[in-house]
Amino acid sequence: MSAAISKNGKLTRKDFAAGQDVRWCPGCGDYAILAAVQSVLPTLGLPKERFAVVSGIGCSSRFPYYMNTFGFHSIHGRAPAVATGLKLANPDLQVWIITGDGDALSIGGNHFIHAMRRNLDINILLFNNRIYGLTKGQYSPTSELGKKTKSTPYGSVDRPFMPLAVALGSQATFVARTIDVFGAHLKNTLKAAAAHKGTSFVEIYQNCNIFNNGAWLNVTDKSVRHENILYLEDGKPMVFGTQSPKGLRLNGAELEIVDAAEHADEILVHDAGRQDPTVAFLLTQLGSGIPRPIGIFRSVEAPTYDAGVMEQIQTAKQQQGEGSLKDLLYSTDSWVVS
Amino acid sequence: MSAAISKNGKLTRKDFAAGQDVRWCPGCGDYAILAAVQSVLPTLGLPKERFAVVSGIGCSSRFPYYMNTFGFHSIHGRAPAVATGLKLANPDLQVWIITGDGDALSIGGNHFIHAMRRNLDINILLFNNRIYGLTKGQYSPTSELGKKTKSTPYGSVDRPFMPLAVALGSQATFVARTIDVFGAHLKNTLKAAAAHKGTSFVEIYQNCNIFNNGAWLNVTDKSVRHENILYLEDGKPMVFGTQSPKGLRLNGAELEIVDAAEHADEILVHDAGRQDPTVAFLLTQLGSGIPRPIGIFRSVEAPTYDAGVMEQIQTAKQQQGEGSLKDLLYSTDSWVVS
Amino acid sequence: MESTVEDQGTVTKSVETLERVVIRFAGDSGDGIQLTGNQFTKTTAAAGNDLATFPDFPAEIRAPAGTLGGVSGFQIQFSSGDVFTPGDSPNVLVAMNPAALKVNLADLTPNGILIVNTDSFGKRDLQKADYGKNPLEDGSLSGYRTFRVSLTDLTLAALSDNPLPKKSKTRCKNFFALGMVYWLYSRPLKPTQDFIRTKFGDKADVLEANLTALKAGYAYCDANNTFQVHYEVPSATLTPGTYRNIDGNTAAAYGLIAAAQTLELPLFYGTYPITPASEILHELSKHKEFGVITFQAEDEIAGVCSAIGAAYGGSLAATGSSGPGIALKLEAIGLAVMTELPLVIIDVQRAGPSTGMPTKTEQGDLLQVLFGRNSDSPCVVLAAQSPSDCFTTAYEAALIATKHMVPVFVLSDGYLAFGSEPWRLPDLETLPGKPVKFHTDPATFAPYSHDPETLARPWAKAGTPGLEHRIGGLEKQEGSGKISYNPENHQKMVELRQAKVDRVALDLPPIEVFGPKNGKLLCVSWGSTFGAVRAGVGRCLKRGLDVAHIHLRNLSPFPSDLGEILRRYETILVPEMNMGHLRMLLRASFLIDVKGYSKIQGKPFRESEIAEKIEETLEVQS
Amino acid sequence: MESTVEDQGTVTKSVETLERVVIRFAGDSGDGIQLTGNQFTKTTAAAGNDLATFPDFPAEIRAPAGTLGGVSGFQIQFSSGDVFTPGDSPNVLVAMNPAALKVNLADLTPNGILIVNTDSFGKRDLQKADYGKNPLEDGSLSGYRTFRVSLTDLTLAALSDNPLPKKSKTRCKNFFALGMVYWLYSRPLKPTQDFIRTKFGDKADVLEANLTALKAGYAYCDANNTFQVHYEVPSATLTPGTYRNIDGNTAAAYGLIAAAQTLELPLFYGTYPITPASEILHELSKHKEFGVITFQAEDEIAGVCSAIGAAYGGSLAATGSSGPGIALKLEAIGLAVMTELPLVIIDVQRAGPSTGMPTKTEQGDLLQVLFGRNSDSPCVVLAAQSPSDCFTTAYEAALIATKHMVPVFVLSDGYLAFGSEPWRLPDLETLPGKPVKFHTDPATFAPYSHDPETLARPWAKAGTPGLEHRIGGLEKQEGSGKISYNPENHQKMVELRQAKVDRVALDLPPIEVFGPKNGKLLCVSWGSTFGAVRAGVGRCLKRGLDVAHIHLRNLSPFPSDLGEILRRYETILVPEMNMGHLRMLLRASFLIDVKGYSKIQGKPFRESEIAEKIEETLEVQS
Ligand SMILES: Cc1ncc(C[n+]2csc(CCOP(=O)(O)OP(=O)(O)O)c2C)c(N)n1
Ligand SMILES: Cc1ncc(C[n+]2csc(CCOP(=O)(O)OP(=O)(O)O)c2C)c(N)n1
Ligand code: SF4
Ligand code: SF4
Ligand SMILES: [Mg+2]
Ligand SMILES: [Mg+2]
Repeated sequence: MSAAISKNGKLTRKDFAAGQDVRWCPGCGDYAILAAVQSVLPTLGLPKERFAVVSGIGCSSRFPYYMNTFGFHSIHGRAPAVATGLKLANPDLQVWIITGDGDALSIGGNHFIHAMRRNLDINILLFNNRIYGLTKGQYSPTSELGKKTKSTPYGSVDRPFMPLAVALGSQATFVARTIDVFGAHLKNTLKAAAAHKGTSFVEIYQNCNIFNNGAWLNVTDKSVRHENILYLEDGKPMVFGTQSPKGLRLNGAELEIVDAAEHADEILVHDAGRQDPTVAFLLTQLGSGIPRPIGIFRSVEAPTYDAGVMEQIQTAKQQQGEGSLKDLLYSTDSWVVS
Repeated sequence: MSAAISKNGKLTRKDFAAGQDVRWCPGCGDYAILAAVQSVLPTLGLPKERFAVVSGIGCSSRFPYYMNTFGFHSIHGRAPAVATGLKLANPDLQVWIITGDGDALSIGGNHFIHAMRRNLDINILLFNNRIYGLTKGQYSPTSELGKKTKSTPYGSVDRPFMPLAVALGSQATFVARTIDVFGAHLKNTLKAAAAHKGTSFVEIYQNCNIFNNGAWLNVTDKSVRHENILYLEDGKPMVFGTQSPKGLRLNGAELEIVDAAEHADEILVHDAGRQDPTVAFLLTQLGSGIPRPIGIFRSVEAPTYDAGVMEQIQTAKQQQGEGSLKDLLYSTDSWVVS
Repeated sequence: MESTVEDQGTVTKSVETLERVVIRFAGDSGDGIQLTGNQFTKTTAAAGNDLATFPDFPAEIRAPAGTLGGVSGFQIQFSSGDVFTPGDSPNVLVAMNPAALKVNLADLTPNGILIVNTDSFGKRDLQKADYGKNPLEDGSLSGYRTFRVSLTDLTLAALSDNPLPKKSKTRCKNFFALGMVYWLYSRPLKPTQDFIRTKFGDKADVLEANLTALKAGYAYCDANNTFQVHYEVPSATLTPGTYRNIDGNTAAAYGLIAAAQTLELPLFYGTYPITPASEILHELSKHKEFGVITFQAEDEIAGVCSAIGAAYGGSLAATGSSGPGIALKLEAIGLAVMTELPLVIIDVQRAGPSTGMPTKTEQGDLLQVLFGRNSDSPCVVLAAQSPSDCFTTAYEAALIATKHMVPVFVLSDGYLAFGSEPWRLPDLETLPGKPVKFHTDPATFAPYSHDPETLARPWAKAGTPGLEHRIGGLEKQEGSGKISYNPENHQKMVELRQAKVDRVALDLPPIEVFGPKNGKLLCVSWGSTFGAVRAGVGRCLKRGLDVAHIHLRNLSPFPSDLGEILRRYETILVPEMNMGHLRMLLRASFLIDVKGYSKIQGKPFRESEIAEKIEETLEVQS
Repeated sequence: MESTVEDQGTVTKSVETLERVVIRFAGDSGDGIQLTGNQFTKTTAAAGNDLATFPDFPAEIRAPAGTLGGVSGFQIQFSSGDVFTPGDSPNVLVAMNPAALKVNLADLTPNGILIVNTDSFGKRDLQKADYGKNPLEDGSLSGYRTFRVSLTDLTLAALSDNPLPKKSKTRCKNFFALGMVYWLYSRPLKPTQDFIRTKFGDKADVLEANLTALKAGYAYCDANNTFQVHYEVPSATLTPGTYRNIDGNTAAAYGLIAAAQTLELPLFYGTYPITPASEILHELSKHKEFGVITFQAEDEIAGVCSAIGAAYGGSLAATGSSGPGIALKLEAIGLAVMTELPLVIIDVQRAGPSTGMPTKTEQGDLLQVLFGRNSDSPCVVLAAQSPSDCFTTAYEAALIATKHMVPVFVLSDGYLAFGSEPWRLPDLETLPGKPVKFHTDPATFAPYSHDPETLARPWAKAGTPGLEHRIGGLEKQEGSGKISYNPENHQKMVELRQAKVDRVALDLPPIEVFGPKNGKLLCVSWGSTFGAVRAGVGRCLKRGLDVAHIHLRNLSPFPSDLGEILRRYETILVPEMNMGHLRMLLRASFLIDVKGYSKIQGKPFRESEIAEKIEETLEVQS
């Protein structure tokens, strides 16, 4: 986002809460994410009218109704496309896309990868609950292999996507992961996403307590999470676990888990700004096992699509002057009949 | 493909040529690929009726008409979806998808990534000419940044996909690259693709001499190609260039180009079978520069979607017996009125 | 048939006989309303009544407890006569909380029976339901026979010996209420007792608690003067046969499976979940023992394309969705038209446009399925008239698709999908249709030649030796199937694709007219409005009005005798849950000034609305 | 206006005056036929004739040289009177090779002028064109005035001094041929000489070669007895003004740009390439100096969705495609209907169904754009009648969309998109419309309130302080815009969306009737059939037949006086390039037994076909 000056330095969380009743199931992880977004937005130094929230269809995609900003609850899978038009029409807007694992990666997969490729300056929050919530519990493209759901009573036979890997394979410039119940981490991640110029992609582990309760227990459950989570922090070694801390080290181009103390100097040091996406990609491959990295995997600068579009228009106007309809129509090929 | 016995050991290239006049522009790279496919298919030990060729829309997608096999020229971008139904309906078929950079990666991007994820046992040949041929020359998602075309007279402002990286980000099990004019390499790659169980993805650099002539000159031009191409061969070090051979070595998780002789032991040795996709991913990142790797980047075993589907059906039939309509309808909840 | 009431005790109240009753259970979505309704339905079906039911879910998965948005309802009409709909206005409303009362009270017939759980009318409860004053106290219930029952407390009291925690005990109150209603309508408890035993067999305390609550509800009425009378609804004179209760989506799934068996084809269903069509996928995915392949694709386009691929591979191929998903499939359905492959497309319509009101019903997709493709791209269109008819319609669609090599739409809607009714099971021996004969002979094979009778092109399964051939979306030369830009060939093929659809009319039986064979007014219905229109016309006929009814299962092509029949009446009235789709088609086809009656409110017509409209139309006319 | 013939030499042949001429240039796609045709067009336009042109491309990008599939054609009709179409049958055919002769000969009028390049009739050339015998020798050209010209050799001879290689010189033969035709119709060479100078300015040899070839062709006729006569077609009495030649796609692009200027909105065009609509994208992408944003999306769905997003952001938003792409956009267009955002959707129709014959024309999408969405989802539909009318239609569409906050379709087709005609440029001062006024006042803002006159909801540009609001595809409460499942509100909103479209009729001028104001037969056309029908009716009127013509630019809503006008004639005939779309709509709306005339061959009606059909219809009638 271009650094804009807030007209009103005193925005609070309340300013961002819309009147409409929130209609998620009691206990749904979406509530926590809503609260986090509502508390981060007022801190970004932009007046309220500069925010737009665009979504597709799904439980998660109800989000815009609960935000007192400009909001567009579009159709299933198409939020990135709608957001593209909106952002190009008004580049001053800070556009947030809210989407689900089905919305973004099933029906919306194509728009998702193209958003990454184009690097439009928008922020995409994918609420990954590994299930289709709104349609009451079919497996999604992030559901684990063998998942039994209403549509797969015998277990699914297709491997899940790793959303961050899909994003990196499509050249994402900002890729992060956080968790619904990790309030502070979530907020910091949202802030970093907002600050990034280009498409920021944040996967948020979200619990659907109705149709897929506990999908993320191994990273949210208090008794195990500190053992299982790898917090990615710039400049810090990739160490996880409290009992007997372990670290990640490179063995050729593969990651190895080693004792953190014993191999202290060999432990990889995180650097989200690395141009080459390979380490980030490596980390995404830890998607389903332990440790599970959270934080910012990658954050690099690249030209944004919207800036490119605007620049061409400005250049054209500068070089040719504002277009004149008269000149356009009454071209050199015209003739006069009198 | 299941190892089937050919009913007719004597199939030749001619058996695979359909009557319909080939209607590509004279000089188009598609001709060479057609010839290669027609000469590889008879060697695969399958009778002719076991082949099906499915395509979308584009110059490349005219392909099925020129093959005397079962063929389906479907609609733009949807070949993987059509092929999925066909393969599931008749798993004995060896299904080849022919697609273009627009067909597969623009409108068909979603089906493409899901095909990779599911690992259906099919073969996808993407004719990458970095342009929309059939619609007469708009830029495609593989066109280089700044590309001037009919639809981007001021140059494109979006970064191209690296097709192999998109595939790997979506968990492709077989990923290769070859070039229209490299007859032998092309044929060998096709054979390897056919032999792989699961989704085989082959990017074929193809010259569109009408709308994007010379797009691949730096790897096809006889005067430079031997300097620029890195041939990936299992068990061989990653060395390229004839004048002063260079090699690739790992520096942390990044690739470095070094003098091949000087650093002989440190040069990476290719292994397409590596489970971890990271080295393959690293190699895809060389997508636009020099050296340009060709050959099989990755080829690993994984359960296929079709096998999973068939297995569940067999198990269900074994455990429950062939379904009986009577039992299904006249369930325990029925009652008799007399 | 089970008809004794177990442990019934002494009945001392008076008994009245009724012909027809409509009951609505309503409560919070957590109150087990759907389960209660289903139990009452099964018991009533087993008691030999004709019946129809309709559940009304909240739009939210789990709306906040106690709010208006969270109210779940279940309505049943049962009778000793014919039942065509779940009924207009309930004679009995069971309201488990204030929100349920507020949402449903207006529908209750004047002087109807209202059972309310007084224990849920605390201050917070009233607030959540947006009640300023307590309706139990402000006289607003005076027009009804209100029974204030302390349902929660009575349930807890009955379960005082049970070790379950209070919260779990409270959950049993729906069985207490059900017991009361069973008493009121003299129904046996046994079917529900059996159900409870099967369902909670491994949880002894829960099992016991539910059984006790059910009996307690029954006994409460028996012992107490709550109700002065109770009622009997004698069994209906149903056609003999085996019956089961079925909803529309399950019926559609079964119809496809049955057709696949008849045609001796593997069934392939490629789809993407969407309300209210997902249950077809859920049901089909259970039946791998029939070799059914279900493919939950990445989107609707992939769903239908996979089905088209499967049809090329020789499967009975089907896809299904609701309106927005059907819109996405339209381009690909054009490919099926062009490649002349058999395909069944089920559209379970919902209220639109766009996302609309996904959980509500509508008939808004008729024109979309007829015309929503580029250029002339004709398909066959059938519509189901009742939940069980979804079976027959899906079955017939498969037969037509494979006979003529053409895509066939099956229109259902949210009302049919979730509604249920007793279904007299078909005699499996006499189901129509025969195994498909694929083309296998290379010598006689021309992929785009056409059978002179059916206008089908040969179905040559991909994989058949010697039949290698190419199909696709470009125009093809009749016969050879080569790509053709020949002008005359194109015109011929466009006409042929239409003629193929038109041929289906030759196989249709004559239209059955309900009521006088000619006269003043004819009501024409299609799809799920059948029940309300038939019942509404029935009422009017009883009152001696000059009105008749025909119902159209075939929307494309129309039956051949349709025009002739329409012309026998002075006025034609088409009630539709849309702005007049069939009306437009009839006007265009027959140049008759067809009147429309549009109800576009996300809910079906009431029988009385139809009857009133008929009266009004006849008055204007005379 | 330039009208002297530069370096013209002495003209000694006799001169005849003609009112109207149709010429077709045909050759291999490598022969420069389109360039030749365009040069002739410009020269003819500058000479003050009325004219219309139509290019006929091969379906392949570059079909093999010399084959039937590789033939490229360009037809022009020019006249001193009115011209409505590129003409039925050419009076002159220039055939550069045997394939071009074979494909086009049947169309040449009996005794028409045929110019053939005899140098391209070698054995191989004949084979490639599937000629068994040499048509130059077997008498098959006897019905025509055939001029056998050694075009290649003559060109080479003329260029003997030029240093270019032979192959390049050979390529100049199209200019030699053009020179001949210029001579034949007494046209000046200067416009083409200017063009050659501009185009090849930096390649002296090529420039010189082409100039020489052109002059040589002219001189050849002059010096030689090839033609006995040459012709003059006097200039037409065109309405005074500034003219330019324009094709339909360029005109549509300009129409959008002009509307954006009037409305003072930035123009956003989100699309995906497809034949025959891509050129709109190409043209718009050139005009960044107008602030035009073109977005080549990943597919059609993203194209239309991006436009919807841009509309929410306050742009004049448009998208365009052809039939199959429009089918893909239908779901999203429903979202535009539901969110009541302004959107222009251009559908350049092509022959279908499915992929069909992409390079051929058809009018098959009328019903698709009207009805191809789930549930009642009304849009405004306009159709352009000629290439230049694509400007006006796109312009009007933008005005309607922003005035009523509604999606508006513009129907064009392949024939209009590629065809061209002289266009009298509009007076920019008097273009209708005025700048859009966005809603800005928070105090009076209700996002789903509706203007009583236009029924538009307020357009509040995302980003406006104090107007934060949410829109989406779920049904909304009238006024507040909150999600609503209220039954009455839904019915109200469905009706309101239709009423909004219907309001457009209030602004329409009365229909202009061409011919008698009542009588026996009225032809009704829409879209690109305008020209053929107007010309056909014109011919019949000259012959004294009782026939009239009206043309409909507005298909949804219809103009209010349509029914009244239709009822003034005994018979109504609707010629359409489809199976009868408008016919069906008129029958349904007005209960009149409208007759249809369907030509579905990928090519437009001929004027003579219309005239014959009129005669036939009148005969049957009497
Ligand atoms: C075109 C279309 N297809 C299907 C649907 C039905 N549908 C709505 S949301 C959804 C999936 C939701 O899953 P996800 O994106 O993971 O969101 P969640 O509800 O889990 O937050 C589906 C299939 C729809 N609304 N529109
Ligand atoms: C739904 C739809 N949209 C657009 C088109 C137009 N179209 C046909 S092929 C094509 C792109 C072709 O590019 P590519 O896939 O790279 O194939 P190539 O012609 O270069 O081999 C497009 C846009 C179409 N046929 N259908
Ligand atoms: S269904 Fe799941 S994701 Fe949806 S609101 Fe309920 S808990 Fe949340
Ligand atoms: S346009 Fe390009 S890709 Fe298409 S056939 Fe011609 S050369 Fe080949
Ligand atoms: Mg989800
Ligand atoms: Mg291409």
